[in-house]
Amino acid sequence: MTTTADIHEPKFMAGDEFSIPTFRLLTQDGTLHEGAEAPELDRDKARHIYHAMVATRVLDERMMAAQRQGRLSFYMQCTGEEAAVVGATAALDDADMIMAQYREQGALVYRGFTFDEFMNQLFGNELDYGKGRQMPIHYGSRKLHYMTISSPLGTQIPQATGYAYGQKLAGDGLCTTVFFGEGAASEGDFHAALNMAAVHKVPVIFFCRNNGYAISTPSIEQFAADGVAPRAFGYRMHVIRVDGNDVLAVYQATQQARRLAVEQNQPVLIEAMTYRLAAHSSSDDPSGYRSKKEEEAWREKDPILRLQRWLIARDWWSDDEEKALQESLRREVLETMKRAEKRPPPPLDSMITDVYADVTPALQRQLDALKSHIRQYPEAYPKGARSLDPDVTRRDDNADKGES
Amino acid sequence: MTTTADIHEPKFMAGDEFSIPTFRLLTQDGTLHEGAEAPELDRDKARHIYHAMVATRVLDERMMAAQRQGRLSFYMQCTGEEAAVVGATAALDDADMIMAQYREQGALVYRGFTFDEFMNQLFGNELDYGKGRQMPIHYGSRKLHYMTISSPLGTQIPQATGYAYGQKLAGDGLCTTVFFGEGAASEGDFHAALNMAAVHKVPVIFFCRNNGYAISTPSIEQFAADGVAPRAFGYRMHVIRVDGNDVLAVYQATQQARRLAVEQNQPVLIEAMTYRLAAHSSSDDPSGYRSKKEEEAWREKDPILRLQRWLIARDWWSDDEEKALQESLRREVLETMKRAEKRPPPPLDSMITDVYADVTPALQRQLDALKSHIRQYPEAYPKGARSLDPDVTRRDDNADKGES
Amino acid sequence: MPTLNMLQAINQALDIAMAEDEKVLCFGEDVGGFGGVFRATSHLQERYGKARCFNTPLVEQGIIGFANGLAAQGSVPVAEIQFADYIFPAFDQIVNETAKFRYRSGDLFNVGGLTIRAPYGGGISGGLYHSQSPEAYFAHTPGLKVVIPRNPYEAKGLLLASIRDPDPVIFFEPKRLYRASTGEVPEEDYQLPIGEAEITREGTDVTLLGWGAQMEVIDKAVELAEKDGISCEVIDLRTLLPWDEDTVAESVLKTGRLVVTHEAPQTGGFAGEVAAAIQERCFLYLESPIMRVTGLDTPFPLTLEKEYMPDHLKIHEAIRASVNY
Amino acid sequence: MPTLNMLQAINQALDIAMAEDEKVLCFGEDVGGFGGVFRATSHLQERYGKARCFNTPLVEQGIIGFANGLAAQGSVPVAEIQFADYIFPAFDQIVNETAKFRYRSGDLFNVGGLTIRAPYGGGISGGLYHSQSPEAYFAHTPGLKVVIPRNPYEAKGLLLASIRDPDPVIFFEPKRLYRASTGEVPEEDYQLPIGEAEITREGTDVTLLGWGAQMEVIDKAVELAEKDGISCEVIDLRTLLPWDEDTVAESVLKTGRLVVTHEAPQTGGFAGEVAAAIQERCFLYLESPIMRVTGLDTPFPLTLEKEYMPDHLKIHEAIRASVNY
Ligand SMILES: Cc1ncc(C[n+]2csc(CCOP(=O)(O)OP(=O)(O)O)c2C)c(N)n1
Ligand SMILES: Cc1ncc(C[n+]2csc(CCOP(=O)(O)OP(=O)(O)O)c2C)c(N)n1
Ligand SMILES: [Mg+2]
Ligand SMILES: [Mg+2]
Repeated sequence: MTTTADIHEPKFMAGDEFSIPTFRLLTQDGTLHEGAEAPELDRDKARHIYHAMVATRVLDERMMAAQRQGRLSFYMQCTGEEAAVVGATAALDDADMIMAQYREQGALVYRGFTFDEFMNQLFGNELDYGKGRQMPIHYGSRKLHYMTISSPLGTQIPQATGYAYGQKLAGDGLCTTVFFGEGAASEGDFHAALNMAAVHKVPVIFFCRNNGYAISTPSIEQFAADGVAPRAFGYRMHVIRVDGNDVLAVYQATQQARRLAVEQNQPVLIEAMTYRLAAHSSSDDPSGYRSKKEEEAWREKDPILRLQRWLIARDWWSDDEEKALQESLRREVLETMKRAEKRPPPPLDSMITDVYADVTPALQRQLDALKSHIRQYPEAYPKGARSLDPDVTRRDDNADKGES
Repeated sequence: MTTTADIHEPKFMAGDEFSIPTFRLLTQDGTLHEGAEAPELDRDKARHIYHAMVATRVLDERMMAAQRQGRLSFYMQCTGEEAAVVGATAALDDADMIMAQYREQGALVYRGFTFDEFMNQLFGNELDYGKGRQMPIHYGSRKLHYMTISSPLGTQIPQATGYAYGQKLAGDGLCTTVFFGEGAASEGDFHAALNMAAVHKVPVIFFCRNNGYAISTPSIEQFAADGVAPRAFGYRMHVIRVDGNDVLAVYQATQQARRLAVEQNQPVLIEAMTYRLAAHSSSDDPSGYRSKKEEEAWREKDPILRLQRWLIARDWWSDDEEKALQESLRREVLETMKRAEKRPPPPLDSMITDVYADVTPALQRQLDALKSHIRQYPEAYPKGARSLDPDVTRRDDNADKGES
Repeated sequence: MPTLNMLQAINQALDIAMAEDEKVLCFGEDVGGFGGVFRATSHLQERYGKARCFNTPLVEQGIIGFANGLAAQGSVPVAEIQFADYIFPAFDQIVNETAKFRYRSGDLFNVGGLTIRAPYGGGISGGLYHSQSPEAYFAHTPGLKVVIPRNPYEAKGLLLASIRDPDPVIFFEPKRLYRASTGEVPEEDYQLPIGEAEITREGTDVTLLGWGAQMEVIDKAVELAEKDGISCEVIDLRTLLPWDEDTVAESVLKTGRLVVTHEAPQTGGFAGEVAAAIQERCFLYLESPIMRVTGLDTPFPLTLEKEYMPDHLKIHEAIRASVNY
Repeated sequence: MPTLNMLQAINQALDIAMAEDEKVLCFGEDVGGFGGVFRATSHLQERYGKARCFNTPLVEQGIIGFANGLAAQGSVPVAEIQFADYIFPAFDQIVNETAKFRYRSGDLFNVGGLTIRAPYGGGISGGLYHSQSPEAYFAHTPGLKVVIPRNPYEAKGLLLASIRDPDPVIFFEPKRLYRASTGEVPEEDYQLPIGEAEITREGTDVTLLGWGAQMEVIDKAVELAEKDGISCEVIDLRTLLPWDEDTVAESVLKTGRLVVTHEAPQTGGFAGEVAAAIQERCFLYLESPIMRVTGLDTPFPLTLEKEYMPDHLKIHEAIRASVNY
């Protein structure tokens, strides 16, 4: 029921009556905008953020190169969007749940997911927590409170509402942050999630990375509105739009959003305006649908450089440190990649575990039949045949699965 | 991409910055609000509207009584919402497509669906255009451009967007109006429909009957926002909120919405504020979830009485006419009901027709087997056994099926 | 022992589960104060508060998405879909998410706490959209469990087991039996096994297999058949996924004949799975083809519902055909 | 005759259909200027304009809802779902709406003009969500037609027939063959029949039945079996709903043996339907149980995909088992 004023002439509104400004703190020079104040952020934390952004960038560049060399089947970069994801993650409690779409590796890096852990997933080897079942980039970590990625778009959004509702009942003062693209926000699940969060007063932060594209589809073909932010009004939800390439602004906005969520059970929508600088994925070539010029313009808004300049101006970072960091990261990527590539695939039994909590008799029969088949044709199934060999020491499935 | 202003301090908005007023013309006395002007509406049309509203009310009352007597399996009233639906329909071109939810019998009455046609559907007899396949109230009429009702909520909303897109390509100057409840607007299909309509500039009117309840669920448990109207801003769509019990306001708002749709390919959202005065359906008893007092307050806002007073004040209607109309309508309902009840059920063959354009061999086999089974046990299947009797003259299935 | 109808038995199971474990939540459309359109959740909001039993907005994909998240968090959601006909907007959340949550994460995360309740089936003059039996869609989805009770006693014991099962369960309730089926139901907490079929009647000539409301129909058909001198063994499958092949196969090895019945359309229905698996396992013992008595391959009708339904007469005919093959 | 791959054949079919009838529209995610992530709709926007070939927002339930409305209006929509794994958000619009539109309205309205195209199937290292074969879900839904081509020639002829068919068709494209399968395809307009299976190889000892990419796998298995001296009859089902029972039954009456294969999980898969129907029709002629060679009853894996797939070796073993039963 509504309690609004009356009018006696028909008057249509279309939302042009108001507009949602963009919150920015840092200029591309690394200086603060006039009138802007930096958020409270100590040297260590600022360097942690910077380190995570750079490590993410290096990982992305190297792994895309590895994919081009045929070492990896598939990869997705988040180049250009590091500030949005890392900045948001830095503003959260480390025990807050994160539900990501697939372009949020920066959050994992920030929380301490090791390159080894990344690599094991990317190569789907026996140490992959996901047991080699999902495509590369479908990371997950229980100990880092990072929900395993699932490819269907939008599904994680109402799940985040539910997860956060559980957190609220548990009363542990934690919240959930869910990341999604401006494309995924068109799914029906988005509507369900935001409406339910507002009705049930759920401590959840909906973080939309508006990076301008959903594969080849530009955002003007995704929605007619001024971005995703105005949708919050339809749910009476708090909303803020932020410069997604400005890590300080993202950090501060998310910090305050978290306060609204955890202290007042107010869900919040954050729209981070940014740009997907790389291709959608290793299977994509953006030259078919956008101009180099457009890309160049955004390359000049590089979020990492922006933060670096700010740090250097404060003497919190130096060129030497930069060089050393870049080198060590590159070395680490190569070493961990080599290790992961060499690791054996998950054992045959992993084909039928985790479908249910306990293996069903029917599945056991199917596995047994498969095993005798593979025994007959071991060369045809080199990965499977490995685990038939009684000499292969199988890892304890339950050890160190990112549990704690 | 957005072109909004910058801010350098985080500021959250929640839509309380603006509010959507309610458009009203008629007071409950039947006089115009101060400053209000009646829409252009001649005597005949005004009486047509009034007649349709009264006929709808009478039909609802009688059929609910028939249901209570056990003559009918199920019924749904639209009592209290006649102005919203009839007013909107009167503002449309008669060839505009209407896609309804299930509480829009007023639109059919206005367009000339006869009581016989209503009754044949309600009793699922051999003259029912829907061949006795759907529950009562699932009307449809091709000749009246009224899409057959389907029970799943929300599905008709994106269908309306698609239908209207086809109308736009056909260039025939027509549009589609889709009716739905404030409950159904929570479905994912709503989000899909409005967004697609705005992006593709589709001549469609989204008409939300906000009647306060979805079965037992009050609208405050349906959404936290001030109604459904503010969602339009999220799609950059024109929107108007109107007093749904004020037929003149609904008429004028819809007329102007239609102009936006047809002349400018601008989809429009109309939210009509009204109240479901009766139970949700014949299976429901509202005393379990709302107060008599609340109902009473709304009963005083009766939309029919309001229009009647306006008409009488203009000398376009009289008490005598009212009496005569009521009597003739009641008589007609009773007569047509009796006729429909006596009509035989649809023939057995109708069980397998219309699954596909042509009956498949497998379905023919299933029907043949069923027929021989029924021949063995005719008493167990009285309805089916009827059509096995070669003496039963079967109606030509294609004659007069509301086609033209 | 008190006599309850199926709704009362279900309500009791929910009550017990909520009383025992505060992580158990019940929600869905009209589930809160009103207690659900069938009143299966009556009084639960009164007893356990609005935070644990509540109305949701009208959006099935949201209900199950929300429930998936809750379950992943460690809560034990019991989500109601008002009619099984309206479970389809949640199909993606169920089939792509619920079913694959544990597997895809290598068991880092799971939604095993989730139970989805939905009234299903025909015989109530519901037409196309209040009559469907969609169990076969879910039974083709590894990672789900699909459970269907045949009477109040089974409903209570199977629902309690479903709520506590470590895997997500879709619990379809034969709504035609909600008030029509009554029986003795112990007041205390008890569970019936998931994944196990039950032989409800022993016999030697032919095996009859069904689930849910069809069990009552089978019983009527068996009465007729026994008058013909045919000895019938009757099995309630109870869990469709993972289903108890062994019990069915053993019975068919004994009787040599099998009739399977369900209300859903025949093509692609779950009887097909049963027939395929059993003909493979019992090939040399089968004395006649496995027969299916099902709904027609059409949407669910209204006026001619009686004609559509796989009733006791049709099953009786199938038994005869099977025995006289 | 020019040699095309399957994508080119599909693109040609769409081109012909759009050129011939201005009511034909193609849309979906990335379908417009970019021509689709697999490029099946390349150049169509250039040729027929943005109004007839366009990107939609990223919302499958909206794409099919919109398409249903368009089809009801009299247009001929060809909607693309980017991967069959993402068809589930549209499940309600397909199963409750598309499939029942004509029936529920007594043929006042229909969406017969609708065709839904979706790449499906495994073998491309796609893991859980770029590999699924969901055909059985739709084959349990009366009112739909389900069509699957095995090569470029079939793809063009069946797609043109699907677009022009008076009923809604779900057209699943085996994406593993998109570029891998090439063959001669006539440039002109032609149609292949919907609802008819095709015997692609005659034989006497055992019948092999499949569809889509499995046909290639069957052929490899048959080569092995023929070396063993087993004469195989091979049938491409082509249309799963309504399926051509007669052709399959006639073949099995001749060979006495049947092996059915699909990639989808076994339980509830369409092979079950085929086995159930054929054992009933051919009971006295069957010399061994009907066998199924399918995916495992698990979600689709990645690293161990090869182990999961119903490949030629597994089919070959099934043929042997069937013949040596
Ligand atoms: C339900 C569903 N539909 C389609 C896809 C295929 N798909 C993968 S990514 C993508 C675009 C997503 O765009 P956006 O949400 O903006 O995220 P971004 O890639 O820009 O980070 C599409 C269509 C999918 N994964 N899931
Ligand atoms: C998809 C779906 N979910 C649930 C239902 C059951 N149902 C029928 S009417 C109704 C409430 C609808 O409320 P609203 O949209 O506000 O319309 P009103 O009845 O108030 O006119 C519900 C939940 C349904 N028909 N379809
Ligand atoms: Mg994007
Ligand atoms: Mg309502």
